Amino acid sequence: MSGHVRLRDLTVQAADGTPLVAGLSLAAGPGTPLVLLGETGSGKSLVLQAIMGALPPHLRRTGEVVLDGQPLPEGRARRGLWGRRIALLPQEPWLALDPTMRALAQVAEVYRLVRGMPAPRSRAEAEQRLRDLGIEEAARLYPFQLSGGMAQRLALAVLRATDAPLLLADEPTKGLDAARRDEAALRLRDEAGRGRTVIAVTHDIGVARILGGHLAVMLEGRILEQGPSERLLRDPAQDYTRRLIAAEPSQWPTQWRAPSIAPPRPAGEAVVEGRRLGKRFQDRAVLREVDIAVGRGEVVAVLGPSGCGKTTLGDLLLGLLPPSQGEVRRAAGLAPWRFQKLYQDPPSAFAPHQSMRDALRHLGRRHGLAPTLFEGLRDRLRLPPALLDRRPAELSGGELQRFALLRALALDPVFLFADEPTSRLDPITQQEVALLLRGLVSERNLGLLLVTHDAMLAQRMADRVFTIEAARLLPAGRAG
Amino acid sequence: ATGTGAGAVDERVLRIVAPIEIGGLDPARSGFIFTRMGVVETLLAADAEGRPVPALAERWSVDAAGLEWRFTLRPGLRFHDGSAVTPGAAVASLRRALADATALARAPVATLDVAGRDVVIRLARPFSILPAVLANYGSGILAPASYDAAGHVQAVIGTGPYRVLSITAPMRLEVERFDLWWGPRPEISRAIYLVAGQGEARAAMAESGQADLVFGLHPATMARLRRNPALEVRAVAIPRSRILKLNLASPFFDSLAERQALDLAIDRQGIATALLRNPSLAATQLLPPMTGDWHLADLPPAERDLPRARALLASAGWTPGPDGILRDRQGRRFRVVLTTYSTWPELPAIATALQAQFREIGVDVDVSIGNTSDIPRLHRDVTLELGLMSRNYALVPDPLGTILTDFAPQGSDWGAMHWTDPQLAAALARLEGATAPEERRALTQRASAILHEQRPVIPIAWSELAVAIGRRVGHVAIDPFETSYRLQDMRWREP
Amino acid sequence: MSGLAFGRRVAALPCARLAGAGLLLLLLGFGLVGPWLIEADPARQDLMASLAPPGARFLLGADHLGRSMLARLAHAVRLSFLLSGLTVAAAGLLGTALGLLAAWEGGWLDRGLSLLSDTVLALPGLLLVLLVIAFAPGQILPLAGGIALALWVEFFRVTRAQARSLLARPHVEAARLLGFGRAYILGHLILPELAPILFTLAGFGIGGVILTVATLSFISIGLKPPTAELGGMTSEMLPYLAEAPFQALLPSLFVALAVLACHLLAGGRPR
Amino acid sequence: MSPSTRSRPATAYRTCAGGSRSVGGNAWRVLRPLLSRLGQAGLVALLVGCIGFALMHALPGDQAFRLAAERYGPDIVDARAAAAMRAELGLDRPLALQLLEWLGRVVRLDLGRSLVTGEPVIQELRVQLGYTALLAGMALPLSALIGLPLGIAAGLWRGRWPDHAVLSLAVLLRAVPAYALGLALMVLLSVRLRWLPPGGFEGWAELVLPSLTLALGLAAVSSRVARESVAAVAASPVLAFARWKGLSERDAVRRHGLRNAAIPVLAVLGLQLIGLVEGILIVETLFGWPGIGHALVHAIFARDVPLVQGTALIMGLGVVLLNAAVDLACLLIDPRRGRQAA
Ligand SMILES: Nc1ncnc2c1ncn2[C@@H]1O[C@H](COP(=O)(O)OP(=O)(O)OP(=O)(O)O)[C@@H](O)[C@H]1O
Ligand SMILES: Nc1ncnc2c1ncn2[C@@H]1O[C@H](COP(=O)(O)OP(=O)(O)OP(=O)(O)O)[C@@H](O)[C@H]1O
Ligand SMILES: [Mg+2]
Ligand SMILES: [Mg+2]
Repeated sequence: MSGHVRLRDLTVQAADGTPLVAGLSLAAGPGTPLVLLGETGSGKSLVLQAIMGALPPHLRRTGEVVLDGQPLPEGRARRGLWGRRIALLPQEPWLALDPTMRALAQVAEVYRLVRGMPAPRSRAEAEQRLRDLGIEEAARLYPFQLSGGMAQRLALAVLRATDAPLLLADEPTKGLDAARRDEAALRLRDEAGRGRTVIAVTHDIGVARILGGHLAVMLEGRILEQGPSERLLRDPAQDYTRRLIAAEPSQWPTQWRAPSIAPPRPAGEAVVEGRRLGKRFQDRAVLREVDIAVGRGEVVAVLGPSGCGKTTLGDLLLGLLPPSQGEVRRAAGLAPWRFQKLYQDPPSAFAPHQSMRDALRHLGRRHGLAPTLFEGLRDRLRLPPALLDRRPAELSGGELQRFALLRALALDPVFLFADEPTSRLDPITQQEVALLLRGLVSERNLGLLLVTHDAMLAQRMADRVFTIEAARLLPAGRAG
Repeated sequence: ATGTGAGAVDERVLRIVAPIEIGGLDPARSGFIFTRMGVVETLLAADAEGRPVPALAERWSVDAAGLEWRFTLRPGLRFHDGSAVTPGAAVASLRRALADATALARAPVATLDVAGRDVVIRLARPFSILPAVLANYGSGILAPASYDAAGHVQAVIGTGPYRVLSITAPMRLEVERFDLWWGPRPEISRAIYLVAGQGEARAAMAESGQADLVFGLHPATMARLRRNPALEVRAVAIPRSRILKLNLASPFFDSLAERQALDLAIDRQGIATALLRNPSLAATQLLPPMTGDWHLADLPPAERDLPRARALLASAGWTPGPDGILRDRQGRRFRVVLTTYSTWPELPAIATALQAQFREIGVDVDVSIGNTSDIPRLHRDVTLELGLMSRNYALVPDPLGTILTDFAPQGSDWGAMHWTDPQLAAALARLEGATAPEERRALTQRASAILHEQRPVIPIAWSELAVAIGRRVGHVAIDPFETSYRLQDMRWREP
Repeated sequence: MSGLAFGRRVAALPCARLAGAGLLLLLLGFGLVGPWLIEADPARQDLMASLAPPGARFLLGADHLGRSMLARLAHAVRLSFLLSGLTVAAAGLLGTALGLLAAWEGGWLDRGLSLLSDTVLALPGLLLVLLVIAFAPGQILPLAGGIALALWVEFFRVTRAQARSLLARPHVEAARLLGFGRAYILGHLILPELAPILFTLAGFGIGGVILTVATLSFISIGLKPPTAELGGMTSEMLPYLAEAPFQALLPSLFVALAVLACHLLAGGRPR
Repeated sequence: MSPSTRSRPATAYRTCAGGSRSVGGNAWRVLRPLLSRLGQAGLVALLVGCIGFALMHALPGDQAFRLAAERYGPDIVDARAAAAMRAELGLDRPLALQLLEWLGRVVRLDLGRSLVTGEPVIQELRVQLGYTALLAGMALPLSALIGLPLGIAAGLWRGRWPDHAVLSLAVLLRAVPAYALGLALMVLLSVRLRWLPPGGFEGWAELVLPSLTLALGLAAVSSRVARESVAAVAASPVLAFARWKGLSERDAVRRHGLRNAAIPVLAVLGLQLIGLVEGILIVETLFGWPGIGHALVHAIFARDVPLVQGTALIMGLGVVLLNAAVDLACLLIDPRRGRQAA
């Protein structure tokens, strides 16, 4: 029951035979977390799902998964292990949490029904788990009332409630601000310290660093290299790994442009401007007296903890939400579709039944765009043509995010509201996308409103940085 | 023999199932249920042959001119609420009947009076069937307490052997024995009248033993029920006929030849056998044998004769067109609408059969199935062409009551349309006043013969009342005039 | 009804859909070609052969009036499919269109249409059917119209509720931002999502309409004789269930096959 | 991950850490739609009453004749009886006047008297609606008891034999008209087995057959709806996560599957309950049950306008309140609803 796991020659193929994961061999044991790092779409999530035995039905798996010296049983028999010997934190927790059940109950039931504790004790334990992760106030909330980060932590709490010796975690820190991220990573390391086997997927080198243990770098369905984390991060053998580490925002060349102590107004002409904007939801003011303007050819970043109103601000500027007070002005003479948005949750921004090819074809037809335009952008975003015939559910989070960007850029926007555009991307892609965005800002004289958790990213990319605090928009410098 | 010892309460409840719903409390409306169940009585009743017999009135007399009728009430009569039955109360009920659409309202009543224990009815002209009219449920006698201030019937307080325990209109009526009734004490102490509109459901109720008496069995289920050892099935001939009403003013039916042709085209045997399951119901004339003098004894059975029918039509100027449908000299197609209704479930089926049979002589019939009231309405609007209907000739237990209205000279909703026959009118007028049996018999036969020869309506089939009787109950007598179920005469059988 | 977001079915075996399509084609073929192939006149009676069992003369037996069940069924299948197809199509188109309109426009239009649908729901459906039928008693178009008048509400309510939650989804918002118009959004984004549930409703509807006609014939509001129609035949033959169960159950069997076919067809959706 | 569940509304995770809703807000969340529903109910009821009036008068055929036929029976009805009806009931008065009169009375909670029986409409409705409510009240739970477990089983074992069996059963039940089904039950349970009385309404035993007939018809549909939604939920990430937690299949379905699956089922069942009226008519006629469905048909045929209007009015109220009840139930099951409505 110690949770030694070994993968031998694991292969996952799509229905058409395309290998998605190819001949993967890995091992992990108690005490040392195994971290999977790698390009988006390289098959990390699939590896975790394969270990769990929870691949989508139309994918084919070959190879062996051995747990504690015994090959894992196939199909239904694996059910018995779930929650007892293996537990998985899914990549999209807000889809996995039961929308009709309060947070506490979702954790407590693990104690009660899986571990057989009496009800009061289960509740007490569950409360403790929530407290561990700093979301005790969410106990009575439903998942839809949680912000992305809170949902992430709640799912993590469920994972920790199981006493499975093997924990699989898919991007456990996505959507968390720096302090929370470090804390969550530490908790996960503690679990390993308690003798559990932890396998975690992450895009965040910082998290990999905190987790320590063993590191495997993946590219295009294969393991590129693996070894002790510390060594590999310090002294990578492969060029790709080196680039990956170098692409961390903190490692980016200091500046493309010097971030000023943000002046309230852009230097040039404002493409979108909000004056004394206020927004209330029911009885709660989310934003108050916000003055913001985004000029052509500049990047304005908005920082702030989860749930403070960043997305709301962007939506107000785009006219997707009506302001409660104040007004929004746009530069005159521009088609409405030249104001675009990149969604925080890319899977939700695509019609679930449409293949990417159809989505793009329809867009091209609507605006009379040449196919070559799309091809150019696709190359630039490194999206292979094979992905075109997939539907949103069959693409990795990062791939979808890049398709969203492609779609927005094709319309030659003058204003782009990018809501956490890089949180699902591996550092290299993240950097590429950031560079691309930055490049477009100057090349097409685009105004970019960037919303992010990552202060470092904001510092590196933006001309002016703001934070939202107590419903007001403050220049980042002064916010401290 | 009673089922239980003296003093013990008999728990057995007799259940009667029938298709007809309880429309309300007013005797003019749903009175037939209350008289059948022995709740409401009339001054006179009818015996199995339809002859008047004493009921609330123990005797009656008429003056020589046939104008003043006296009815003497039995002594010591009580209403169900315990109050005494007075001639005044009886007259009050009759007055209400007179004001409503009842059979009595059609009698030439001049005045209604009380004289001692007698109810005195004066007529405007002699009307020999007054006793029969008084036996009709519409002339039932209710206690004054039955009516509320506005004159609505609020409770059915009658005089019969049974009184109402509960009514859930339109589906159920429960009665219990009334101990102050004037007749011998009935054995059945409680009974329930239950409505089941669907024939198969009624059959199931008989088969399951839930019902002791089931009225109105569908012909198709009778054979099955007959094989059931737990049931006795009786089919009683009743004075009811399925007939075709014709608009004699329309160019299609104005000549006798046309009517005879239609008559000859009908396969009555087939209809009676296939749909009614009793070949003897094929009608040779309007009124069935059980109506006594109204039935013409030695008529040959009606045979289908298509060649003759075609010949008759040809003689009336109808020649087949290219589509096989007849046309007259103006080129008008022989296409008529046959209106019928589904209150009697066999009517639409018979209409469909007629449609096919008339098609064979080149008559195109469009069947329209509507509401019962469509035939009188279309009659009034003069737009009716053909009507298939089921006519009860003994609502008043003497067919004359119905014949008088149906074949009155100006025509009638349920009888002739645009047809008058002076001879028939004369015969009927004399019948109204006649009292001597020999004279009545001759006139009756004469009237029937005229109706048969002239065919103002075409008879299709007679009717029978099919009843399933359960094992538990004996001494069941089925009244062909359906005035009463005679609950008071029934007995429980020893198990 | 955002929960109905779950309502889209998982893929069923494609062979089930094939079977459904095949069955439907067979039935349609019987209805379309049958009347040509079978020479017997469905209205021709032989009272002496009433309820004749299946045999050489009547392949599927005869009904109570001695008419060929085979000939009647062939005509009935055609008519019933026409009737229910027409009705469901009319009700489905109207209900879906109004549902989309209400969901898109919101506000007063939505409230008005919802009020209307509630009103129609509350009105005894029979009243509507009777009213429309009154224009031409016993004919097929008014009957279809009358039933459709009561049936569209179902489509309306489901469409409206579903479309409302779909329209609130970010991918629709994204499509608007991308400059797509109402026609595109409704046609390409909303309708495909709605299609499975609409097809399921229609599947039930096809059978439901036939049953409604049967019910109407039960209370004598149906197509005029001698029209052969499955619903009417079902109730017409009911009294003979014990005597001639085969003939009495045949029309129901055809309704069952039709409903089954629709279900198999609508039940599975390719991934 | 099924495509259906991947994208939830953007608002799905938009609450600030401290954004919990107060208890008072919860009560309001439930109350407000209820109150507005109540207002709507009144409006719909009135509207339905008026439309009922208009429709009844738009129908062809002579009202007096129809009434007379119903009141006096087929053997008596004739032009004289019709003329008497016309005079007695004042059917010749202008329609607008008749409608206004009705409206005036409705305000005083008086629905008038039936033109056929002369009884107050309210009283007739009380009896008949009561019996129908009894029938429906028995049939619905019964149908849930039959249809939902079957549907759930079919959804969980989709594509395998329970699924096929339930589909066949549902199709069979949906293909047979209610009256044939009722007769079959009658023959089987009353005539052959003698377990139950086939008709009447003396006690609970009589309620079983008609409500079972209704329930089977309803169960056919509800089992399908339940099957679809259970199948969808069974394939959703929510249930997958519940399994990954280690919950047994039973617990996973019980705690996470059913509630999520119940939402569409409820919505459809609410609709179905309204459509029940048609089935009720047949069943009442077949089993001799003195309910409103049967009475309504008679009233329509007889052109008994006050009774039809009264019934329509009460049914209008019923429909809206029922919708509200379904909404409320959804609200209780589905916490997202309250927020969307607000
Ligand atoms: N259901 C599916 N059907 C077909 N292809 C799929 C399916 N799911 C994933 N893929 C493909 O498999 C590849 C690996 O996907 P996976 O989700 O494992 O990537 P990942 O490494 O987790 O990426 P990310 O970091 O962006 O989440 C991707 O190219 C993706 O498009
Ligand atoms: N449609 C809505 N109805 C009610 N409240 C809302 C709605 N949308 C947003 N809110 C509230 O507004 C606040 C700000 O939400 P917003 O989505 O703008 O946060 P955010 O800063 O983008 O957070 P995150 O980093 O988690 O994306 C949240 O606390 C949420 O409760
Ligand atoms: Mg992934
Ligand atoms: Mg946000």
